[in-house]
Amino acid sequence: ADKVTVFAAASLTDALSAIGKDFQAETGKEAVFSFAGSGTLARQVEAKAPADLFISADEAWMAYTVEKEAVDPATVRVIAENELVLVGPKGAEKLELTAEAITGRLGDGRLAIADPETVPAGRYGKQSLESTGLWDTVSGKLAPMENVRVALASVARGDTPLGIVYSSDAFVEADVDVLAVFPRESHTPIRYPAALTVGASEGSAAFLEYLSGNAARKRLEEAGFTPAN
Amino acid sequence: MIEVDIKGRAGQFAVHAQFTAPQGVTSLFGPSGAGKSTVTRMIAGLLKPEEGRIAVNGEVLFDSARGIDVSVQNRRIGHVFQDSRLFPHLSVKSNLTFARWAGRRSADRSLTEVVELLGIGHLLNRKPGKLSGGERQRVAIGRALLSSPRLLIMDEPLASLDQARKADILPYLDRLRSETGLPILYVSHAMEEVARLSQTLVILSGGKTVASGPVSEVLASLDPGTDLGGEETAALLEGVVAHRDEQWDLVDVALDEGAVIQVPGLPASLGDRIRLRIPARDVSISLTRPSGISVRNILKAKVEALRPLDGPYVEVVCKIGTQTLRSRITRASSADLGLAPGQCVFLLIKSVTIDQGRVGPAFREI
Amino acid sequence: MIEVDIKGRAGQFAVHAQFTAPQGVTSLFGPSGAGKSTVTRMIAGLLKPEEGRIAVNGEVLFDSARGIDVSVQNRRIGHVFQDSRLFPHLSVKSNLTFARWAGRRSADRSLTEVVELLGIGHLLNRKPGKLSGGERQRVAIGRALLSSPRLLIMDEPLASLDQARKADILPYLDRLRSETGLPILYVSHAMEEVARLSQTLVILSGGKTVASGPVSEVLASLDPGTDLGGEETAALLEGVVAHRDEQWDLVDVALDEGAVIQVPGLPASLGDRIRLRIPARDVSISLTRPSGISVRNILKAKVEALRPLDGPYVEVVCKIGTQTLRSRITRASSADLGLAPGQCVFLLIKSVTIDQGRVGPAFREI
Amino acid sequence: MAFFELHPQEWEALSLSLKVAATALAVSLPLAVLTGYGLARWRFPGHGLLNALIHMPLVMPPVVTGFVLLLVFGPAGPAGQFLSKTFGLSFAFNWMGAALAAGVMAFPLLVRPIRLAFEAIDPKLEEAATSLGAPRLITFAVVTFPLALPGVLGGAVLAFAKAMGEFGATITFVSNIPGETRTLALALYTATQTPSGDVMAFRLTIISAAVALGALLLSELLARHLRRRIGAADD
Amino acid sequence: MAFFELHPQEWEALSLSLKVAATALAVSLPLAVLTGYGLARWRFPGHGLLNALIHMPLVMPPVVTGFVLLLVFGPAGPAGQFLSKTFGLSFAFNWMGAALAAGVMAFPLLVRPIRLAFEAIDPKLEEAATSLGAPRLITFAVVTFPLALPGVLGGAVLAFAKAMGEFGATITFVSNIPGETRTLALALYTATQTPSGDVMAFRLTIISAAVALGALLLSELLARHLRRRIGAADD
Ligand SMILES: Nc1ncnc2c1ncn2[C@@H]1O[C@H](COP(=O)(O)OP(=O)(O)OP(=O)(O)O)[C@@H](O)[C@H]1O
Ligand SMILES: Nc1ncnc2c1ncn2[C@@H]1O[C@H](COP(=O)(O)OP(=O)(O)OP(=O)(O)O)[C@@H](O)[C@H]1O
Ligand code: MOO
Ligand SMILES: [Mg+2]
Ligand SMILES: [Mg+2]
Repeated sequence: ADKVTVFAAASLTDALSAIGKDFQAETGKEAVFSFAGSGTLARQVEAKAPADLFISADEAWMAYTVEKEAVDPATVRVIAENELVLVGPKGAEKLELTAEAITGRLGDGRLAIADPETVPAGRYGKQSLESTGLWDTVSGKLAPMENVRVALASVARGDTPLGIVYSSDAFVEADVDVLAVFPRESHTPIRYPAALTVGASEGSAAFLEYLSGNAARKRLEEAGFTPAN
Repeated sequence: MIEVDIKGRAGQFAVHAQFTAPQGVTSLFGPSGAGKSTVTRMIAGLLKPEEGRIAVNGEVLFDSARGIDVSVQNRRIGHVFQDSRLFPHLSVKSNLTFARWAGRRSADRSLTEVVELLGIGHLLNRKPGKLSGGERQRVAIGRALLSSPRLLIMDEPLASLDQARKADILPYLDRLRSETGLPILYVSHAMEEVARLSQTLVILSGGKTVASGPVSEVLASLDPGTDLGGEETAALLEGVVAHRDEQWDLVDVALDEGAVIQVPGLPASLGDRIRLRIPARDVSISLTRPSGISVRNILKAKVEALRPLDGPYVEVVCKIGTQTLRSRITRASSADLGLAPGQCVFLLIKSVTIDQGRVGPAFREI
Repeated sequence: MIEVDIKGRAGQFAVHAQFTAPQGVTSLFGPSGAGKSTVTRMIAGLLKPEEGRIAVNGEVLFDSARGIDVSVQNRRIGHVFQDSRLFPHLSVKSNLTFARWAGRRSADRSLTEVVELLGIGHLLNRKPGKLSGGERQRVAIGRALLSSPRLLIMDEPLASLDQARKADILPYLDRLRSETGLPILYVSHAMEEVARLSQTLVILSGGKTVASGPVSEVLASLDPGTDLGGEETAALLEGVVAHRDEQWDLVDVALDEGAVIQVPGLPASLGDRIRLRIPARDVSISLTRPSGISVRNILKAKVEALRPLDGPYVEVVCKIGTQTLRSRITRASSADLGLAPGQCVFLLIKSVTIDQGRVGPAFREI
Repeated sequence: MAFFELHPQEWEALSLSLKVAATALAVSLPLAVLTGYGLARWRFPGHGLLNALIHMPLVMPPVVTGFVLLLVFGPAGPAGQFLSKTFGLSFAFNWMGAALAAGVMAFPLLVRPIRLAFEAIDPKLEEAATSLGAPRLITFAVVTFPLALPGVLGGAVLAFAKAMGEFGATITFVSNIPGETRTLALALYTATQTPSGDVMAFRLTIISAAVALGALLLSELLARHLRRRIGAADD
Repeated sequence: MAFFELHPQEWEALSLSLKVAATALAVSLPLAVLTGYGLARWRFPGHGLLNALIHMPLVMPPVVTGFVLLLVFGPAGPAGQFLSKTFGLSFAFNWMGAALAAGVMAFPLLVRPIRLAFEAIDPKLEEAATSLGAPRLITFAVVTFPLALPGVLGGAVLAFAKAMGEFGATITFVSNIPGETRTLALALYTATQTPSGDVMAFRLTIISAAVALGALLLSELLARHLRRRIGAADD
């Protein structure tokens, strides 16, 4: 086939779109992306969606598809990593990751975060808050959002004074500044695993390979991700 | 021929109707709320009787005993509803021809003829919404006429029509009946219309048929005050057209008893059997045969009975041979003339007051 | 007192109505589609005339020149619509009392009285949906009567009512008018009702008032064949109650010219001014004064004109003093009697055929 | 047996959903009746525009509507600031915001049947009421509105169902805060987004279905009662 | 000027949306008319249940409906396998699946006004038609249905709008594949997922709004025409 269908987590929209264009220019093969939440995509892959590749925003949903025998476990590989940051509106002062500092900055407002129960970004955020001892302080002041973008936008617009987002998100949003970075060890590693589905067409592996190539790594970096080693 | 013997109910209202009507026009008469519309609904198949039998021209439409219940659609009954029930989204013309294009009924009468009769030519392209009351009713009549019915049910069809229009439509119904033998079930409050038009009279009261039969018999048997809701009494005389005077446009009707009544402007041919309705209030009594008077019909008769009525009136029942005539005069006059049963008198009937009801040959055969 | 002088249109239909009616009942008469309902809609304020003026009892309801246009709500017109327009979701009782509880109109007539008059007591708790045609109309009349109107508009209110019911309601309207002075605008096709009930007659045709004025004058001036849609001609005689014969229940009405007409069963008192409607077809002509006859009213008169009518008839216009009486007889009889203008004849009027129309004192003052 | 007992969070979500949907319906109903009547009976400039505006939340993906709500009624939005300053009224991340989102999303479903119902009423009945002296408002209250009631009820059923199920605009506008804005629909979504959430999702589906069934049956009963009142049958 | 020209992907999304919504409407309309008529006129066991079932997609979060569709009509689902084996019909991750999702979601919005319209028709007119010899089906076609048309149109407007805007069930059932299932609504979502997508999102919003406005104005014109036909005015 001269087309690769990729089901990819929505947070990778920008980076993957660019990579897809490069890929086509280079190989003449088109990469078609279906961007949605990782959970939605995982279930669709499970339901035998015509996807060649599945790229999840976390390892849990990849594990799910492996367990359901929807992807080829041998092909699972991490293509990118990410960091978790605390953001505030443009020009806001840097912040210590302490309870007083955060509650002080929040005031009456809420802390925007992707939904800790449904969205991977939220899950990491909760882990970090717990391991930094902030959870008890802020758990009542969270504004869990449908996805990271909404959380980001709400900070950018000033609806919420603070938000927890990926560094990749903060990187491209001009209206927010990163106020603090959560320590790497405060959450399980944020990894974007990719794998070929069990029904992947021939030649799809080429794109999976391409994702780990230099050109792709550059694109991922441009979008604020940390390319996997 | 309509045979009806049904029991049933509409909500709380119980109906028990029983009558047989030979060919011709059958009138359903009774006060408001007597159940006239309910009975017509049952005959049309729109309301199912609990038990009984309905047949038109020998064809059984409903028979609870035999499990027959012909569908509304197949009863072929042209129904002029009391509320006209025109289709609001269709033009007058589409309403009129509805039975043809939607019911696949054959066209046994021409649209032009019906439209002309009813004077609705200028309305054909309008929607029924803004028609006047009488216009609506005329369209409804036309729609039923054009449905090639085997029975025409007309529920107070002329109530909102003016005299001229009525005078156009009544003879047409008459002709329809006599030419096509189409039985008509006619609901009306107007005794004049009823007597003029119908052969059979069915009187309904409280959901029950209190009387039914040939118009003359029913009218003769009834107490006008209560049964007819205060309507006037009349007698019906039958005879044969014996002579036509073309110069004066008069017709001589020879009663079976030999007496002759002159009727003006009657479109009947020699030998036709004719029925004349003579309201009691139009009959005067004279002890001697007057002369030099415009009254043309002066019949010799015998007083049979004097029946005092409400108020200052008395009804004088007279016999001309076997036929009965009634005269309604004041008690004062009766006393002045010294009327008594057995007495011979002269009855004066103004020719112009005679209602004309042509009786077709079909009626004779019954 | 109703003053109407309006121009306007309903859709394509142009209306130009112009009439003044003194207190009492004013009848709007005309064939179907003449614009009667349209004119009532304009008077009620439901349709705005393009120009003109409407006043009731001196109160201006509409005046395009002065920019007056009283709202429908404030016109206080009791409107009995041709289609009854009952509120389907309200009980009959709530419909009847609607003007009181929703319109805050005062109660100047008792519910019980109206309900009894109309015979709708057993319907009070029902919904209008399944009422019979006549029942609906009666409720609509009751609703209008109970709205304490300053003008009652009745658009063919009695069309679907039986004789007995009509006979109950007409005198009530009569009483209403004479006791409360409530003006009534009455739309009807039945000349009998019109003549009996009304003081003023307005004839509409093609949207225009072709005649209006006191009933007797309008009736006398009209060509019955065309203007009244084939309705029968009648003459109106006026006179004063001169004598009451209690024994025979007869009343002598002395015409202004000295002649006397005896009328049975008339609920009038001595001195009352009375109007009698005498249809032409009920008047016979004799060359000599007959005797021994039940006909009580034999009036000497002078033939003024002979007017040939359609068909075999001729209308003989006679004068009794200044008053006109008409007789409709066959051409044959006219020839037989050798009638000619100027001739003296005797007119025979059966007492029982006389329609009774009481004329209240108000009428006299005009 | 334990399967049939509601967990505390389920109770919480259920009662919150009912509160949100009921509030949304109660507040938007009068507005919808007014709008439906206006659209049915009045011709005014902007008629088509108003109609289009009302339908927008249907055409836009709910998330976009949620965003717009956030832009306008959020703590930083102009309406949000005005309302909170003037009336101390805040829609930010609380159940009232959820009700606002549900109300806005359900509004077109409410207005359309109401408008149709008003259009179907014979103005002749209103004429009759007016000629009997009833002022406009009274005529509306005792004639027009009762006759439109089946349509209003029909719209209310749709709107209530929608308000119960509204998800996208709600989660975007007021987020998914347990006890505050996590309605049944959001809880159900939450369950589906967790690899292990299937049982939970199933339970919540059953609960939602049961509530919907109850509401619908109730509305059917009401509708039948109404039809009887209008005289499809006597007493 | 270039701002007003549609990009190829926008064209793609727009035409796909129109195709999806039109198909959804065309297929579900006859079914909705039948259902609406049945619910309005027939009493049968399961009446309440059918009614509840139809409203389910409103009450459930769209995502759940999407999941259910995936389970039933997906390539691995029972209905999906049956249809693809017997008729070669597949709803899996293609535009027909998007139409199915849109149709299911829009169905209650379609049925309710239609049902109300049928309920409002005076059965006496149908009686008259039958007594004039019209068979049931013809009576329905020339009397009942034309009289219900304003309601049908009203429902169709709601349903079309909903089908244009449907997002949750669609992305869940058929994913977000450009050219195949990425409708305007999904494209709009995708744009919001891209930090650089604001302009794009704005443009798509405008396009959606314009389409909706067009559809609504068209429906208003049609409705006015209908009302005229029924005789609110002559000719
Ligand atoms: N809105 C309208 N548009 C067009 N024509 C109309 C409209 N309203 C009334 N008409 C026409 O005007 C004429 C007069 O109508 P109207 O209802 O006043 O008649 P009417 O005298 O009351 O007749 P009827 O005795 O049959 O009730 C009729 O031909 C009718 O069709
Ligand atoms: N479905 C129903 N439920 C309850 N009562 C009914 C129903 N249908 C008719 N009635 C009652 O039955 C009686 C007879 O009604 P019907 O319509 O047959 O009278 P009608 O003789 O045609 O009177 P009209 O001359 O006034 O039209 C009325 O009192 C009416 O209210
Ligand atoms: O795109 Mo995700 O599933 O927000 O992390
Ligand atoms: Mg009747
Ligand atoms: Mg009229």
